[in-house]
This record gives sequence, structure tokens and C-alpha cells, in this order.
Amino acid sequence: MSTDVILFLGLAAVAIGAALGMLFSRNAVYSALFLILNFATVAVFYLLLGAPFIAMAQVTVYAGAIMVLFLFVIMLLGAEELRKRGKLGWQQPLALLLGFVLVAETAYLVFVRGDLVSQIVPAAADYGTPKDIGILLFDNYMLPFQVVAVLLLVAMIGAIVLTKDDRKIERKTSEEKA
Amino acid sequence: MDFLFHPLNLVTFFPLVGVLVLLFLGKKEQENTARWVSLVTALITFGISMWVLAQFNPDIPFVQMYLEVPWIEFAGWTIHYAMGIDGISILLVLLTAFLTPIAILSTWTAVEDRVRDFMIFFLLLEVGMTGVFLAQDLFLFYVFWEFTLVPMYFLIGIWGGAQRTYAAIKFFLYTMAGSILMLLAILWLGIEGGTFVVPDLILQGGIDPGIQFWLFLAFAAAFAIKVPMWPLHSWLPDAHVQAPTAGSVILAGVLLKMGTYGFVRFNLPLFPEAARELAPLMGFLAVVGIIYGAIVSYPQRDVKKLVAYSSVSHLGFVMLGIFALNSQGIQGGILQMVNHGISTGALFLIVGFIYERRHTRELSEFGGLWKIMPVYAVLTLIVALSSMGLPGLNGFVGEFTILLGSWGAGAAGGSYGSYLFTAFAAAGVILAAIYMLYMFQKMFLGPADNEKNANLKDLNWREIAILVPLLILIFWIGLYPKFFFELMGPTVDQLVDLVNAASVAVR
Amino acid sequence: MVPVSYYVALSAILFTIGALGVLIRRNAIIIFMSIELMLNAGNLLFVTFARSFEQLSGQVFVFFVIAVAAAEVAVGLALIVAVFKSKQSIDIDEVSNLRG
Amino acid sequence: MQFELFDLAPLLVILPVIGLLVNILIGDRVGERGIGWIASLAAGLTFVVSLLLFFALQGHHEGATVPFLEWIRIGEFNVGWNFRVDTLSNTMMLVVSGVGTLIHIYAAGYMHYDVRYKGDPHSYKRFFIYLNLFIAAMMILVSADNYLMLFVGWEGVGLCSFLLIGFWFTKNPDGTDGHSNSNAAKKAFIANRVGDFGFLMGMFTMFWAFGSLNFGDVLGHGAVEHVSEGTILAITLFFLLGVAGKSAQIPLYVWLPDAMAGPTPVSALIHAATMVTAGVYLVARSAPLFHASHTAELFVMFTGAGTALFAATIAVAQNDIKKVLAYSTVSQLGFMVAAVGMGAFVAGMFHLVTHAFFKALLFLGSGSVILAVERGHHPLEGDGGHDDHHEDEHHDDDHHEVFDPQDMRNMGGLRKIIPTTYRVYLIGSLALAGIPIFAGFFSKDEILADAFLESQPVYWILTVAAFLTAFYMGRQVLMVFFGKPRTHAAEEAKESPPSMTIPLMILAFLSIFGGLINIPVIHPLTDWIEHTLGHDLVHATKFNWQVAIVSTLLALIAIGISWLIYGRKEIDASQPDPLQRALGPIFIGMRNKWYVDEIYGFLIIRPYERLSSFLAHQVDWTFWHDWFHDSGIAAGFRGLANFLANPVDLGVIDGIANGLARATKGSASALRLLQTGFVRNYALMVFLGVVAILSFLIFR
Repeated sequence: MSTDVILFLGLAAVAIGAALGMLFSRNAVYSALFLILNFATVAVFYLLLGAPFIAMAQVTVYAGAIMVLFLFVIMLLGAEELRKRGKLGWQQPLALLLGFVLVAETAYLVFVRGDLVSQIVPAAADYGTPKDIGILLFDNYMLPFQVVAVLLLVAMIGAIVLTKDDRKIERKTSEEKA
Repeated sequence: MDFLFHPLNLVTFFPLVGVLVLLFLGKKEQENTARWVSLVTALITFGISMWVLAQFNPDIPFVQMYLEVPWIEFAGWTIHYAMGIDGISILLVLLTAFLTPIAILSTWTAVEDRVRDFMIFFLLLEVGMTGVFLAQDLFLFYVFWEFTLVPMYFLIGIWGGAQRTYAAIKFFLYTMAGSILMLLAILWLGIEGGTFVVPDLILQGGIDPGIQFWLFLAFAAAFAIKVPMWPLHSWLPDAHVQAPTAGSVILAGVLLKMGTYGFVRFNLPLFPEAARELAPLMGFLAVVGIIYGAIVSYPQRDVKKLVAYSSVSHLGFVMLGIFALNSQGIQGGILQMVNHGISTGALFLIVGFIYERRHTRELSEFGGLWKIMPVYAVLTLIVALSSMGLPGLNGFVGEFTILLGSWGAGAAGGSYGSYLFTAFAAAGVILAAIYMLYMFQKMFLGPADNEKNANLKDLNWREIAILVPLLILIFWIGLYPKFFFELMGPTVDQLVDLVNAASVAVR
Repeated sequence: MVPVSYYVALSAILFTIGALGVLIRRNAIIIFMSIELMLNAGNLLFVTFARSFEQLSGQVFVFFVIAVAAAEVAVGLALIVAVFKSKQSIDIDEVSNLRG
Repeated sequence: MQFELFDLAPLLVILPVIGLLVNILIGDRVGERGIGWIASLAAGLTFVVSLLLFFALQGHHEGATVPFLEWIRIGEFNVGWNFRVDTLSNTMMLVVSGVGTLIHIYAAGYMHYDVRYKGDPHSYKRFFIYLNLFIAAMMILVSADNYLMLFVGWEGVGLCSFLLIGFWFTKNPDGTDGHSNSNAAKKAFIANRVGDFGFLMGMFTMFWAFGSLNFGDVLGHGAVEHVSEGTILAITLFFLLGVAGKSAQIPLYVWLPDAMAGPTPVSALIHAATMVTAGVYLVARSAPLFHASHTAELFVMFTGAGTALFAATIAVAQNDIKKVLAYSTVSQLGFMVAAVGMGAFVAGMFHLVTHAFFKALLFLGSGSVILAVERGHHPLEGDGGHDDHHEDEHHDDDHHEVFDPQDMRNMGGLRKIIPTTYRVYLIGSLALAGIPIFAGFFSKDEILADAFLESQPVYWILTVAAFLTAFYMGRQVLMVFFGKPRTHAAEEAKESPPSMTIPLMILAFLSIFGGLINIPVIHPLTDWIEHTLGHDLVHATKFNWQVAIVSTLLALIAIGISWLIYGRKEIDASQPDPLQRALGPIFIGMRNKWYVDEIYGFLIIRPYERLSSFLAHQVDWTFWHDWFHDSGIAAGFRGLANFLANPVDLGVIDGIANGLARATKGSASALRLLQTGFVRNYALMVFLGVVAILSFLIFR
């Protein structure tokens, strides 16, 4: 077993552990923190896979911006924990069962039926540089890029519109929590 | 840009600017803003129509300021967006642009409910009406023609009286029914003639008289309902009585003229032989309308209904003039269209004023109002006299020239029926005096014995301001109509020549 | 020298955990985070195969996914805030108006 | 361009219009005196202009046409606002503006009282606006250069007549509240409209025959000869209908007696002196046309003569002082129409002028009498001002008794109480009765002399009418001025103020010496009018001693008879008229105006009302609107729609559709259990689907 594999398995264990932590934490804040850990781990995977640009984007956008947003909302709403018990008690075991089946099936597909024999070798230094991505982005994928830009704009406006009304209640709740 | 700012496009579509502004207004608030916006829009439109008038050269007997671009092309046929103006349409365009701001001003306090929507429909209606008078392509004409129905339908149906829904639907269905036949005839003309452009079709001519006969009737069906000619007038009292005041003004002032205008614009030049052949029939129906409308007006107890029926009588005069098929008759007929728009429009306004004060239009509720509202009484008297054709006021000039033309149709070798028509139509003038004076007496003369009327306020400045422009025109046309006759003279002369040439060809 | 299959398996496990998060948890925010996790699993797969097939397009798609995710989060969180305002709760089971 | 006096002609119309506009604008500020002055000044200036034109004509007998504005021009039809000044129109101008001015002055005094007795002092201004409007319209009529413009004036004076008859539009003629005055106004307008119908038709015929409506083209030399006699006859008969309307001839005279509802100066100005003579003027103006058709002349002549006699019989039995004069006017108009009908155009115009003098005098005199009695009945305080308190009292009086100050039975003995009025009234009566040296004698005698030569039947009819005229005037004077006062009001009567009596004296002077304008042997008026009508149509009538003596004797006899019946012994107001004993049912018929109004009501008005009501309510509404459209078309359509909807659509098509719907509904109600509303639940389903598909892919 090479160091690569050991490194992979260690990181994978952290990633899965963090994911499970997110899943089972009672407190939403913890969930968010676990998820950040998970994202960071995945960013390391990206580095290993020769995608430094994506890794950086992962860290800044996901772990940085998006998760901070999550934390803000959680704290803003004061909704770290839910008080009542859920109604759909039977759903939990069924979901776990199905999840297990899915993992099993995937494992079966990947390891038994699959022919994914290739190995990941460390990438060359000039592979996947931001420059390459940029050229590709502004050359082949110009239109999708623009569309995404518009999408972000619309999302921004949408978010503003959705939260605009009824400022009173918002203030009131935040005061209460404070 | 030239296309967009072509005077005819401007005068037709400028009200849309107002509509656009109105759309951005709030629904509930800003009612006054809506009123002012629409009034200013209508006034600017009137200004544009004056600009059109300034550019109009009355000496050219053909369509001018002509504008033609292909609009819809399919299967080898082209429908054009063709607009143009000539001596026949200019007066009616001016009338439309003139009456709309007046009608809008009359709604100032009369319409309280959904002002913005009312004004939007009103301005849309103006677009449709102006378009009807300017369209030079049959298909375009048809589009405008039908387009006017929609705003009017809503004006009656939403802001009307107690039975507004019934009246609105009746108005809509009646007019629609006639239009369908016209559409068929339009399609026939377009397919056979290869074009829908009216001046081209007139120039081509040469439609077989037998077919002309049917085409004439198909067009006449649409127009006669709109006029309305006896006996197709049944929708008129309903629509008028139920419509809001401003709606009645426009309905009587302009919408009915679309029918008579259609006869002059399409039936005469497109189907001259058929026009010649059917002139006695149309004359007969017109005269029956004159007498019938005048007789039926007399026992009406609702002032508005009385005025509505009098429209049937007045438009009978217009039709009689048109189908005299000579200059005097047709020019008189066109002038009488304007006159009727002014006088009857004013009468509806007058009825509206009293209705706003008393919320009734029953003649029996009034009496002796002259004592209480002297200004109102005097203005009403002038308008009523104009409506019954007192010399020196506008109605007389129209009626006299029409009757002169109608008599001339007999003298020029036509049938003796023309003499008879003229005699009966002139007798209609007597009957007009009877119902108008009766109405005036019941409202204004006699003792003021109804206590509910005792504290009525005389007209305020806004109401006087509404009537004054109309009165100025009443006197102007009555005393010095030269300007109006000169506008349409060459065009009508050329039209008469065309019709007469056709009749010579038949013989 | 890590086999590609390992990455695929890891991605599958992360995806399943995310899916279970959506199914099990009632807290709308956590459900949202779970969805992010699922997206991440997908991204991982993209990058893996991009490396495997030497195709940079995969990375570009990840970039797009991240952008769309950001947009989605913005709108989604706004929706949650709006729901919270009317329901005073972010329990996803409280929002059951679609009951037939 | 050289200025000529003729160019002043438009001022004839413009001046009165200015007068009325000034009164509209500042009338409220200048007070009654100011209003009266402005209006009288406008009328007076019009008279001055007429005089100037008269002098202008002295140099140019042929007259002139003064173009003012173009009016209607379509193709060959061309009519303008052109003024015609010639000897004929100038005669009318002088009469209208002259008498008009006098009546303006008189009215300034009279209306002061009248508006107060009627309880509406604000109407003073309105009255003078109307009067000026009338002068303007009448001037348009007489100064027109074409038939259409004449027609404008013709209808314009009709409008003024309507407005002035209905001046007290809230009241009845006796002063109580009611609709009679406004009905009378309406009646006048409509009767005139019937006449206008004839005028219009005449103009249509004329235009298409002559190609013009201008006097010059139609009446000029030889124009008539190019048109067939049938057409001329048609034109003239149509015009005759117009004349009958305006000049109150059979069968349209009925409006004139009712027109006495207007204030008395109006009766004098419009309904005696000027407007009603417009018909005579029209015939005289169209003399070449009427002269060209003998049939037409016969029609005109007999219409006039018949009217003269018929109206005279009615006048004999009236008790209302103004009604007597009204029927007398109708009768005298008959004389004039008969005269112009027999081709004696100058005689007609002559009588028109003198009649304007003495009938205006009589009407104004009667106004003075009425006012005197009214003031005797309940005097206004101070006779100058008034106050509200008094009006209240006056109002109360109306409740107690309806006192009719116009009823001659309420008068008597006024000779000594109001001597000035008595004297002028007597002069007017003698002139009307045709006593020699008075104006009426010469003009009436000229007509009779012409008739004597032209047509014996007409001569005798007119002679009888003249006899009756003398009789009813004698009766009137005796009943009003002689004997003893029959009521308290008559005893207390007061003489009118100078502003009223001075115009009366001027008119009295004219009534005496007016005959001089066409005195036999010299015939100034004949020569004057000959300049316009031409030598062919005008002939100086020789003074006929036989006719003169017969008519004078008859007049004297008639007056004598009237004295025997009404003057010899006192009349008791409560007793029936002494003449009734002698004539019995004939008198009843005469008093009730031969029931002509009732006959018209029965034959024309009520059938028209029934017809219109039937057409409007039954035919148009119930049948055409409700039944045909609503029940017929609309309900038919609804029926068809229902048929399609119920048996066809519901039974067949709906059956299929409903079956499907029911199946869908059943399955849906089962399936809806799946819709828990929990989002997670849905997600689970999706997840289940994913797993299932994956499983399927693996194990297939």
C-alpha cells in the first residue's frame, strides 16, 4: 500500500466522518462546522487530483462564503435545534435502509462489475492551471459563463425580493433572540 | 423614424403613450393623475390632428400623406399597413380628436370607480376610431373596426347603468354579426383584386355589377348596423341608455359615424353601379329612419333614450344625403356627421350633467329648471335648436344641403321617389321640432314644482368649459361653414364623378 | 497511485450520506447543507474523471456547479428565511400545505 | 373702394346683436334703466341706419346688394350673407325698426311693472335681450338678398316668438302657475315649422328649377319664363304654406291667438306689427313668381279672404281684450294676403304699414289698459320700487281669487279714469274700423277697390269682414271705456307713466296721418315700390268712390249696432253676452273659436300622440326590442344552445367525459393518500425511485 493510498484513505475517513457528523449533529451550528471540515477535505482531494483552481474555489466559495452564509442564517433565525419530535418516525429506518442499499449497489457496480482500472497519477505541474481553465472558460464556454452570470444576478435579486417584505417581524424576532 | 413619426401614425397611436403612462399608475390612488394624464394625452392628440390639418391640402381630391408598408405576407397576398387621409376622413379625424378630450373632461366627477382603467379603455378607443378613419387597406380597416368594439364593450359593461351587461353584449354581438359579412366581402375583394389597398382597388374597378350587388350588401350590413339604419337600430337605445355619459358622447359622436363613413369611403367608390342601383332602397330606409326615429323619440320618458332615438332620425338624414349621390347631398351628409357628433354629443353631455345632480333622467321629474339653472337652460336651448336645425346653427346647414341634394337627385333625372323622400324627410324636421321642444318644455319650462329640484346648482366652470367649444363649433358651422365645405369639396366632387361615370357605363 | 474506483466509492458514500441527510433531518437548513454535500460528491466525481481522462472541461463544469450552488444557496436561504417569518419555524414538516 | 351709404346695411343686423351682447355682459350692473336704454338705443340706431339707407335710395332707386360673407357653396349652389337694399326692403326696415324702437321705449316702462306683478324682476334683462335678438332676426329677414337668408331670418323671428310667448314660462296667461304659456310657445314654433316645411320645399324646387336662390337670379327679368308653369305653381304653393304659418292664415293661424300669452309689447311688436307680416313681405318680394301663375294667385287670394272673414267672426265674441285684437290681427293679415294674392302688391304693403301703426297702437294701448287695471287691483308700493313684503301679499291674492286683468267684463268706464290711453285707443280703433281720414281707411279701401275690380266674391267677403271689424272694435271700446266701472280694480285704475304714453301718442299720430304715404291721386308708396317690383307688377289703384262710401257706411252702421247692444245700457259682467241672446248657438261657436283647436286636437294631435306612443312602446320596444330581439333571436339562440348543451352535450359527450372523470376521481382519492404534504416524504419517494432504477439496471 503506497503512501498515496494511505493518504487517500485517511482523508476519506475524515471526509466521511465529517459528513456523518453533519448528519447526526443535533445542533445545526455543529452540522455546519462539520460540513466545512468536509469541504476542506474535499478541497485537498481536488489538489491531489490536479485541480488547484477548483480547490481554491472550493475553499473560498464553499467553505468560506456559502457556509458562512449558512451560519449567519442559522444564528439569525435562532434555529439551531428543533424542539418537537418528528412525525414521520417510520421514514428514518426506511431511509437508512435505502441508503445502505444504494451504497451496496454502488460498491458492487464499482468494484465488481466496473472496469475502472486506471490509476490516478500525480499531475504534471502545468496541468489544470487557472490559466488553462480561464482560456477554456472564455473560449469554449463563453455562453454558459454569461448565462451563469445572469443566473447569479437573478438569484441575487430573488433573494432580496424574497426577504424584503415585513421588516418588522424580522426585527422583532432578532430582538427577541438578542 | 420617418415611419414612426409620420403625422398619421402619430395622430392615431399617440394615445398609446398615455395608456403606457397610465399602466404605471397605481390602481387605487392617483385617480386625479390618471384623469390629467389622459386629458393631456387627448389634448396633445388633438394638437397633432391640428398639425395634420395644417399639412392637409384640400385642393387635392385624392388620398394624401399616404403611407404604405407591407404588413402581412403569405401565400402570395400582401396585406399592407396603408394609411392616408382625404377630404372625407379629415373632418372625422378632427371630430374624433376634438370630442375625446371633451368626453374625458366630462368624466371628471362622473367616473369615480377604476378611473385608470376607464381612461385606458377610452384612449384605446380613440386609437381604434382614428385608425378606422385613416386606414386605406381593407384588412387594416377591418382590424381597427373590430378593435373599437373591445374598449366600448368594456366601457358600457363596467361603467354602465343597471343593465349594462345586457347592453354591452347586445352591442358587441350586433356589431360583430354585421362585420362578419363585411369580412367575407373584404376577403373576396382582396383575393380577386390581388390587393387590399383601397385606392388600388378603386383604380382597378371593373367588378361585375352582379357581384357588386352582393358585395355592396355585405359591406352595407356592417355599416347599416353601425349607423344604425332602420330597422337595425335596436341595439342603440340599450347601448346609449346604459353607457356612461362619456361613452354615449363618443358612441353617438364618432362610433356611429364609422358606419356612414364606411358607406362613403367603401360602398360608393368600390361598387358604384350597385350604389346607383340600390340608392333608392337606401334612401327609402333612410327616410323611414328619419320619420320613425322622430316619432318614436317623442313619447320617450327617459331623456337619454329620447336623444338616442333622435340619433336614428339624424343619421337617417346623413344616409339620405349620401345616397343622393350628388355633391350637395354627400357634402351635406359628411357635414351632418360632424354636426350630429357635436349636437348630439352636447345633448348627451347635458343629460349627463343633470343625471349627476339628480340621478334620474325621467322627464316627469323635471320642469321649470330654467328658473333654477338659467345657464344650463340657455345652453341646452341652443344645443336643442341646433339639433332640430335652426338656421344660423350647424344642424341647418347640414340638413338643408342634404335635402337640397336629395331633391336634386330627383331633379337630375332620377326617380320621382327622390321628391317624395325629400318631402318626408323635410317633414321629419317638423317632427324633430316636436320632440325637441317637448323635451325642452318638460325639463325647463312650466312651474318648478318638484321640490327635489329646488336646490340644484347651475353649471360649474368645468361643465361650461366642456360645452363652450361645442357651442363655438355650433355657431361657426352654422354661420360660416365655408372652411368645412372647402376641406371636403374636391374629394367629394371627384367621388361623385366616379359614381356618375359608372352609372353612365351601365346605361 | 490511487485507483479511480476509490474516488468513485468515496463520492458515492458522500452522496448517500447527503441523501440520508435530506431524508432524515427535519431542519431545513441541515437539509440544505446535505444537498450541498451531494453536490460536492458530484463535483468530486467530475474532477476525478477530468483527471482520469485528461479533460479540463470537467473542471470547468465543477466551476459552473459551484456558481450555481452559490446562487441556489442564496435563493434557498432566502426562502427559508421567508418561510420562517410566516411559520416561526424551520421544521420542514410544518410546511405541508401540499397535502392531498 | 368707394364707400357708399348702402355699405351700412350689415349694421342693421350687427347693431341689435351688439345691443343684446352688451346687455348680456353688463346688464346686471346697469340696472333696469340702463338695460332699457341700451336695448332702445340699439333699436333706435337700427332705425337711423334704415333712414340713412332710405336717403341713399333717394339717389339710387334701383337699390344695391351688399355682399358680406360667403355662406354655403357646394358645386353650383352658392349662397352668401348678402344684404339687399331696395325700396321694398327699405319700407320693411323702416317699419320694423321704427315701430320696434317705439315699442322698446314703451316696454322699458311696461316691463318694470310686469316683471314685478309676475314676481321675477330678474327677467327684465332677459326680455330686452330677446327683443334685440328679434330686431336682428327681423332685419336679416327683410334685408336678405336670397331666399335662404330670408329663411334664416324667418326662423330666427320664429325662435324669438317662441322665446317671448314663453317668456313667463312657469305661468298660465292669467298669472297662475301652469304650462299654458309654454304650450302656447311650443304651439307657435311647431305651427311655424309646418309653414317652414313649405318654405323649404319651395326653396328646393326653386333651386333645381332656377339654379339659384338669389333674388336677382330668380326674380330678375325673364328668369320666370324659362321655368314651366307647373314648377312655378309648386313653388308658390309651397311658399303659401310658409306664409300661412308665419302670417297666421288658414289653416295654420291657430298659434297666433295663443301667442297673446307673451307680454303685451311682444304682442304688439311681433304678433301684430312686424313678424306676422313677413309672409306678406315674402309674397310681395316674390311678386314675379306669384304673378306668373294665376292659379297660385287664386289660392293666395282666397286663403287671405277666407282668413279675414273667419277670424273676424271669432273676434266678435271674445271677452279677452288681447284675444279680440289677436283675431283682428289674423283678420287684417287676411286682408293683406288677399291683396298681394290679387296682384295688388302695393295695396298689401300699404296696409301692412298702416296696420303696423294702428295695431301696435291698439296692442300697446291694451297693455296700458291691462296694466292700469292690474295696478288698480293691487298697486305696487311707491309705483317705482318694490319690496318683498308686497310680493308675498300679491302671492296670497292669487289664492283668494283669480282676477283676470285682461277680461273686458272686468273693465268699463275707463274713459275718465285713464283719459290719455282712452284717446289713443279710440284713434287706433277708428283707424282699424276704417273711418275716413284715419290711416286704416285708405289702405283698406285700396284693397277693397282692387278686389272690386279683380274678383267680386272676394270683394264681398272682405267687405263683410270689414263690417265685422268695425263692429267688434266698437264693442271693445264700449265695453272697456264706456259705461260704469264694473269692478273695484277698474275704479282704482291708474294712468300709465310717460315712457309708455309718449310712444302711444307717436303711434296715434301715425295712425291718423299714416294714410298719407299712399294717399290717392299722388300714390307716393306706389311709385316708391315700383322701383323695385317694376312697372308690370305695380299699378296705382284709382280711388273708387262707390267702394269707399259703401265701406264707410257699413263701418258706421256696425259701430251703431255695437252701441245699440253694448253702449245703450249697462252690461252686467255676470250675465251672458247680450249678443248671445240674439245669435244663440252661432255666438257660442264664435266664442269657442269654431272649435278649431279641438278639431285639430282630435284629428292631428291625439292621433299623433297615439301613433307615436304605439310605435315607441308597442312596435319598437315590446315587439322589436323585446320580442323580436330578446325573445326571438336571443331566446332562440339560447334555446339552441340549451339543446346542444343538455341532450346532446350532457347525454353523449358528457357521458364519456364524466366516466373518465369519475375514474380519475376514484383513483385520485386513493392516490391522494400518498400526498402527505411532507417534503421529506416526497424526497424519500424520489430516493426510492433512484434505488429502484439502479437496482433494475444492475439486475436486469
